[in-house]
Amino acid sequence: MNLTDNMADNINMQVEIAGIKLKNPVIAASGTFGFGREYAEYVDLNKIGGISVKGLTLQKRRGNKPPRIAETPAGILNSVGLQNPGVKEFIEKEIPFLRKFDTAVIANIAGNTIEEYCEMAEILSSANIDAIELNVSCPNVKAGCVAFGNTVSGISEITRKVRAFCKKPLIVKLTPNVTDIKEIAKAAEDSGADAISLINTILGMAIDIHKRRPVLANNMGGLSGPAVKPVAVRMTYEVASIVKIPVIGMGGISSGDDAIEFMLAGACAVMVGTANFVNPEACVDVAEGIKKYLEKYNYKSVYDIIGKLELNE
Amino acid sequence: MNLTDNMADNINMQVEIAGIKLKNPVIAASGTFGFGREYAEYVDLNKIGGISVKGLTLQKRRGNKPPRIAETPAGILNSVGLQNPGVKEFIEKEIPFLRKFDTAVIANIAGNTIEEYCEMAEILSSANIDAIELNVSCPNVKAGCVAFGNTVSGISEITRKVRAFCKKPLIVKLTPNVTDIKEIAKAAEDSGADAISLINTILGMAIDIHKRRPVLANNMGGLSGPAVKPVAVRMTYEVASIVKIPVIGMGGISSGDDAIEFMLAGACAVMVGTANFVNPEACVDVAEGIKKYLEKYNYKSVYDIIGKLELNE
Amino acid sequence: MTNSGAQKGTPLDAQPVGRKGVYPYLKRTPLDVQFTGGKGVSPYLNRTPLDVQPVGRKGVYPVVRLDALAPDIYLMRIASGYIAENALPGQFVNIRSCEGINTLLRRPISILRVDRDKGAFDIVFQVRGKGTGMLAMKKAGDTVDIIGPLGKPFFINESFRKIAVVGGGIGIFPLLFLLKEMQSAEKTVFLGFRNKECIVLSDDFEKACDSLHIATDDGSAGRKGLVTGLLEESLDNGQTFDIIYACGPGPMLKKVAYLAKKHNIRCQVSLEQRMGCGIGACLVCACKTKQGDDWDYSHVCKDGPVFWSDQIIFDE
Amino acid sequence: MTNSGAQKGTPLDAQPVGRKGVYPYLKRTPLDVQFTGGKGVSPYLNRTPLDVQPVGRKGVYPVVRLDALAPDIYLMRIASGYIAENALPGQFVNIRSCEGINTLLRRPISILRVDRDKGAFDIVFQVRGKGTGMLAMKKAGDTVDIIGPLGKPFFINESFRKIAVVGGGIGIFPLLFLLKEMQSAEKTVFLGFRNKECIVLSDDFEKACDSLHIATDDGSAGRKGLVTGLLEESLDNGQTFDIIYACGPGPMLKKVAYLAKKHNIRCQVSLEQRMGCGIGACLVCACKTKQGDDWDYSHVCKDGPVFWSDQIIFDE
Ligand SMILES: Cc1cc2nc3c(=O)[nH]c(=O)nc-3n(C[C@H](O)[C@H](O)[C@H](O)COP(=O)(O)OP(=O)(O)OC[C@H]3O[C@@H](n4cnc5c(N)ncnc54)[C@H](O)[C@@H]3O)c2cc1C
Ligand SMILES: Cc1cc2nc3c(=O)[nH]c(=O)nc-3n(C[C@H](O)[C@H](O)[C@H](O)COP(=O)(O)OP(=O)(O)OC[C@H]3O[C@@H](n4cnc5c(N)ncnc54)[C@H](O)[C@@H]3O)c2cc1C
Ligand SMILES: Cc1cc2nc3c(=O)[nH]c(=O)nc-3n(C[C@H](O)[C@H](O)[C@H](O)COP(=O)(O)O)c2cc1C
Ligand SMILES: Cc1cc2nc3c(=O)[nH]c(=O)nc-3n(C[C@H](O)[C@H](O)[C@H](O)COP(=O)(O)O)c2cc1C
Ligand code: FES
Ligand code: FES
Repeated sequence: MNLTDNMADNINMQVEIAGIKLKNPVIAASGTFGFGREYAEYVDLNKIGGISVKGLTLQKRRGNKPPRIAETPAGILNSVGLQNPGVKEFIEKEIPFLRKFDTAVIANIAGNTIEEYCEMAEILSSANIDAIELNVSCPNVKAGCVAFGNTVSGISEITRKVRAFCKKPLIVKLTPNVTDIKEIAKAAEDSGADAISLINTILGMAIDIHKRRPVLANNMGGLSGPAVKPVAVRMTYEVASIVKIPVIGMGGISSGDDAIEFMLAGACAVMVGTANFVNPEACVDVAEGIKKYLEKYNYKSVYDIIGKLELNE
Repeated sequence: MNLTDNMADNINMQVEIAGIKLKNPVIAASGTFGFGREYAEYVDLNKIGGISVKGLTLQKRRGNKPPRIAETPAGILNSVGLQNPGVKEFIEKEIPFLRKFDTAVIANIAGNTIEEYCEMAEILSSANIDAIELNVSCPNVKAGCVAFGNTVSGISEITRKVRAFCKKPLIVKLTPNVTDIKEIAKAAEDSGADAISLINTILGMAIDIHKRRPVLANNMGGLSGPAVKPVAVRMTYEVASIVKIPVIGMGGISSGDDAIEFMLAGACAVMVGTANFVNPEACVDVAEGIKKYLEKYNYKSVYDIIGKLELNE
Repeated sequence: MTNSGAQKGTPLDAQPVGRKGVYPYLKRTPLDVQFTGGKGVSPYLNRTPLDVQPVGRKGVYPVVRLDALAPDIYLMRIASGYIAENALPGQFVNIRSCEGINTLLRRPISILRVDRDKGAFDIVFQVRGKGTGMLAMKKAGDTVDIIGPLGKPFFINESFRKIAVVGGGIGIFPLLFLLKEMQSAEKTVFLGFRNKECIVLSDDFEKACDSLHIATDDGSAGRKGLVTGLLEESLDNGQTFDIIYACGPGPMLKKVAYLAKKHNIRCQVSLEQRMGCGIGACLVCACKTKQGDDWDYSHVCKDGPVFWSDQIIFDE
Repeated sequence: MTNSGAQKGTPLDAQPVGRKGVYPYLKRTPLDVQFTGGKGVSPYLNRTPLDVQPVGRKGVYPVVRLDALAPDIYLMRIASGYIAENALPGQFVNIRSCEGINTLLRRPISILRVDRDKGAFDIVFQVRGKGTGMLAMKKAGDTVDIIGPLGKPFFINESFRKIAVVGGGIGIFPLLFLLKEMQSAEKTVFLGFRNKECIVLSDDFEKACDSLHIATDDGSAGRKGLVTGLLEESLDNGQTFDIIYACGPGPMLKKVAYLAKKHNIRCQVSLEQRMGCGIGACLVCACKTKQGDDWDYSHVCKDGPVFWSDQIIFDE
């Protein structure tokens, strides 16, 4: 072992979010990493800070018609529409598998009504998971969760009510499709969120000019990938500078350097989504990239950079 | 002249927006084409449908500190901050030059107060221009125009008041940084806008991880370029399907095919911004690309495709 | 109910769920094989692929050659001992067409054939858009970042004596590999193309089968009309097959499935759908399948691309 | 007030606003020249550049060669009769580092020198990020999409008998062209580098001047310390110059400007700033300049990159 290795080993990559200890600040983003299982042969799940599983609903959902994906400049649009086996099957079939690995498990949930959210939170409170992530912002489902994330009153109500049923750390995931992300984040914090994650996808559309129809069967979908990074960094900064609870940043992260932008902006942890499709090892690469950066600048812990952005002027 | 040329010549590229006849539906976007002058040696300005000049203010403005630009994945962030010589110098020095060319001239204006907007609209009403474009959405100026474009009441008030002073066709340019673009567009229409243009830039941030500071001296800036296209197409579709006045679409257009997406979504014309920096002939290339598409599918006029998107399902 | 292999209860077919199934072919699990010969050592070029150590089924491999077969149709030979040894007919590879962000997602392309001795495999692709366009600009010695082999292969059984293979357009490519691997059966092949210019690899197909029938839309080669017309005629003339394998456009597959059902022949079809991850995680590559009396979305990348035709609901 | 050329009222210098100024050098307007020799015909490679017909000052030209001069520093020779004939010292070209969207904006790079006989010019660039990284991967025969020559050149006057040239780091490159074009003057050159390994083109500079003085930060070559130290010493020792030309990092330029003012020598500096259009339209490349008693933002791409040092406000 040479000197560099030694130094790297001295770097503390651990972060704590709402009481959950992550071995490193990189979490696989919901909907892009299945239930971990699918990626297990490409990447050592033990090396990932956590996994936010595919968005769960109370009952099994089939999701939207295909095509469900379109490529756009430096991004993708998706309209999966929350296809998932339902929260109970998740608990029975997926948690036991996930628990074989030393990584935090976050259950991402979405409902058609606040009652559904509450019921899921209650069910999951006695499951072997580390935290619940409230998806109040999925743009791919017609009725339902969109409405909750768009207004201060919506986010307050859903956070407060779910909080009452939720015995696990509660992460509220925000939609970027709002005029003022700060007031939404503040409302979530004030209503009992233990942490905030952002951004979910930005509503977009791609048109097949030869068929003269939208590419996605669902017409619109959510934009993610490198294209959204500047918007995500901005919102992460805005939110982190106004709330006291931890912020998990995401949107277009595919390297350690990308992640550092979010952490300087105030994110305690990051999630990696679309990049997994391109590079199945993306989460580990991002974690290693963060470590390299810390090493280069002689930092001892990720906390040395979180929120350390200095504004110009 | 061969058969193809003949066919192309039969295609009617003209569009009419709020009474202004454009020889083709491609307009150079405000802030990216200076006052036309700078591009005159790269591209024949007579071949462009129109030019929306650099955003004007009542008094000369110096703009923001540099750096004012950052490159992001498939996009750029800018924070020029409306550097311009003021509306009077524009009228004296720039209009005479622009009028040497057979292209529509649109004066893009921004103010700190509604009164300033009104005063500029009044001054420009007797100038030799074809239309006024209200920039109610510039994210690069601290006080001022941001507020007007973000709320229904803001957009209604400014549109109504400026309308009273404006003898030229009035185009209201919308910001994408809102929860519901449809209600904003409707408010602009109801308050007297003759046309709507969208999208202005999306607020974003890029961080220099080595300096641990934002790249832009202004910290935040407006995102434009290919990255924003799916968001722009979606908003263009949403707005065009709810208002009766003409819609001018923009955001990430760099080819005829890109423009066709916006036109199918309902835009009567398009604006080309960031692409000019990469390819000074972008506006003409986009116009030619539109023509090629019409030719390929045997359309006789651009109106044959405007709003002709069929939704799935 | 119907005549699918699954219904007939072949244990090898009914059982594989996800990637843990045991396939008779090559006597090992197709997708979970240990990474062995692959370790990047390609006997073909006698050097290790550049850049990246292959992990799982991901590797960076050198392009051996790129040939234009027809306008916009290219054959690429790629050196990968790992894929050559492990690929099964019907499987695909998921290729990154470039580094950087000019295209983001990987492109799924079928494996045309493998050369196990030389540690290489071939793909044929049509330039459709940016991704395939960039692939077509690769040169020998360049590398490609590949995940594969992926997906469920065609069901092959030594008991099949007479098989029919039906391909349309760019759907013909996985079928050549299938023909090559089914040494003992009597193989009748029906291929459909738009016109004469679009016909590629007909010599290879000729050699790999017992009788080859070609149809073109405009009659510029072979029979004028649809390839399913050829199949239908042959079936109506009393031809029988133990199984029909098909790959091509949706309407063609639907018709083949219908004919197979009508003539009570088991049939497998290989589907296409836009993909995100290619490995079953993102759930974008949905296709409608029967689940008992109900239906559900299966996923082309991991439940397919090869399905029993009577499991597919072709209405989308 | 100060000693700027503008103040002294040289008509040639005061007058050029935008690109319509008449420069004595080469006896023609530097930026508005008719597109002549350029028409894409490059005698150097004896073929026309590919792809695009040059319009205005935009053209697609072949790379003749790419050489590594030092770690991360590359010299690229590009065939363009147009640029070779029309470029003036201090001007830059705005290069697209790739097609597609891996990088979007063009990168401004100074013209190192021109070879008018062969219809080619050279640039030297340091790999800093994605754009320069991709340029460094070009090969002879590849093409580059270029707008240029752009910007205001150095002010050259036959009456200058003794000149000083001060360069730091990657700022030295436009200075070589300047030295080559100023045949008659006595030329003293001061160059600063980080260390010995970073020194490039010192032979070329040696040949192009009368005396060359080098400083390195760590003393691994030449004098240890800043290049402005060398200049200061020389001035303090009573050396006089008709003009000082400088290009390099901001603090260096500020110091040179200060020394020039102190010793009452006219001085030109070449600035850098992030650019959008490169042609004066987008107004992003701002730099603070004096305007009478007030200040305003000028623009590096069209008002510069070369400015009279006493016009610049160095506080940003
Ligand atoms: C299992 C499978 C095997 C395939 N085998 C072959 C083959 O052997 N030879 C061949 O030429 N083509 C094959 N295809 C189709 C091939 O994947 C597409 O033609 C290719 O992805 C188009 O990419 P592009 O960038 O050129 O087109 P674009 O239209 O620019 O692609 C945009 C996006 O849509 C996706 N896409 C577009 N068309 C298709 C399609 N038909 N199927 C799936 N995704 C699509 C792309 O992957 C990309 O994500 C196969 C597809 C699948 C699903
Ligand atoms: C007039 C002028 C002449 C120049 N001449 C040379 C030269 O001869 N040799 C040389 O090596 N470099 C020169 N530079 C600097 C060169 O433009 C940058 O190093 C280069 O743009 C970096 O691009 P990148 O993609 O590698 O870096 P990135 O950091 O990835 O670039 C990101 C963005 O920032 C811009 N940028 C980054 N650094 C600079 C900079 N220093 N100046 C301007 N824009 C920057 C890029 O153009 C791009 O838009 C010159 C700059 C200017 C303005
Ligand atoms: C295919 C796909 C499916 C997704 N499904 C979910 C989901 O079920 N729940 C959720 O909260 N977010 C979902 N997301 C959003 C991501 O978790 C993430 O917020 C977004 O993609 C931005 O990150 P990225 O740019 O790294 O992908 C999904 C994203 C993609 C691309
Ligand atoms: C450098 C720059 C300056 C701009 N200045 C203005 C402006 O003054 N007024 C305005 O309404 N929009 C301004 N815009 C926004 C553009 O007009 C356009 O709305 C936006 O860039 C999206 O289009 P694009 O993606 O084609 O660039 C500016 C954009 C850029 C990149
Ligand atoms: S492509 Fe991701 S599940 Fe099939
Ligand atoms: S770069 Fe656009 S004005 Fe200078």
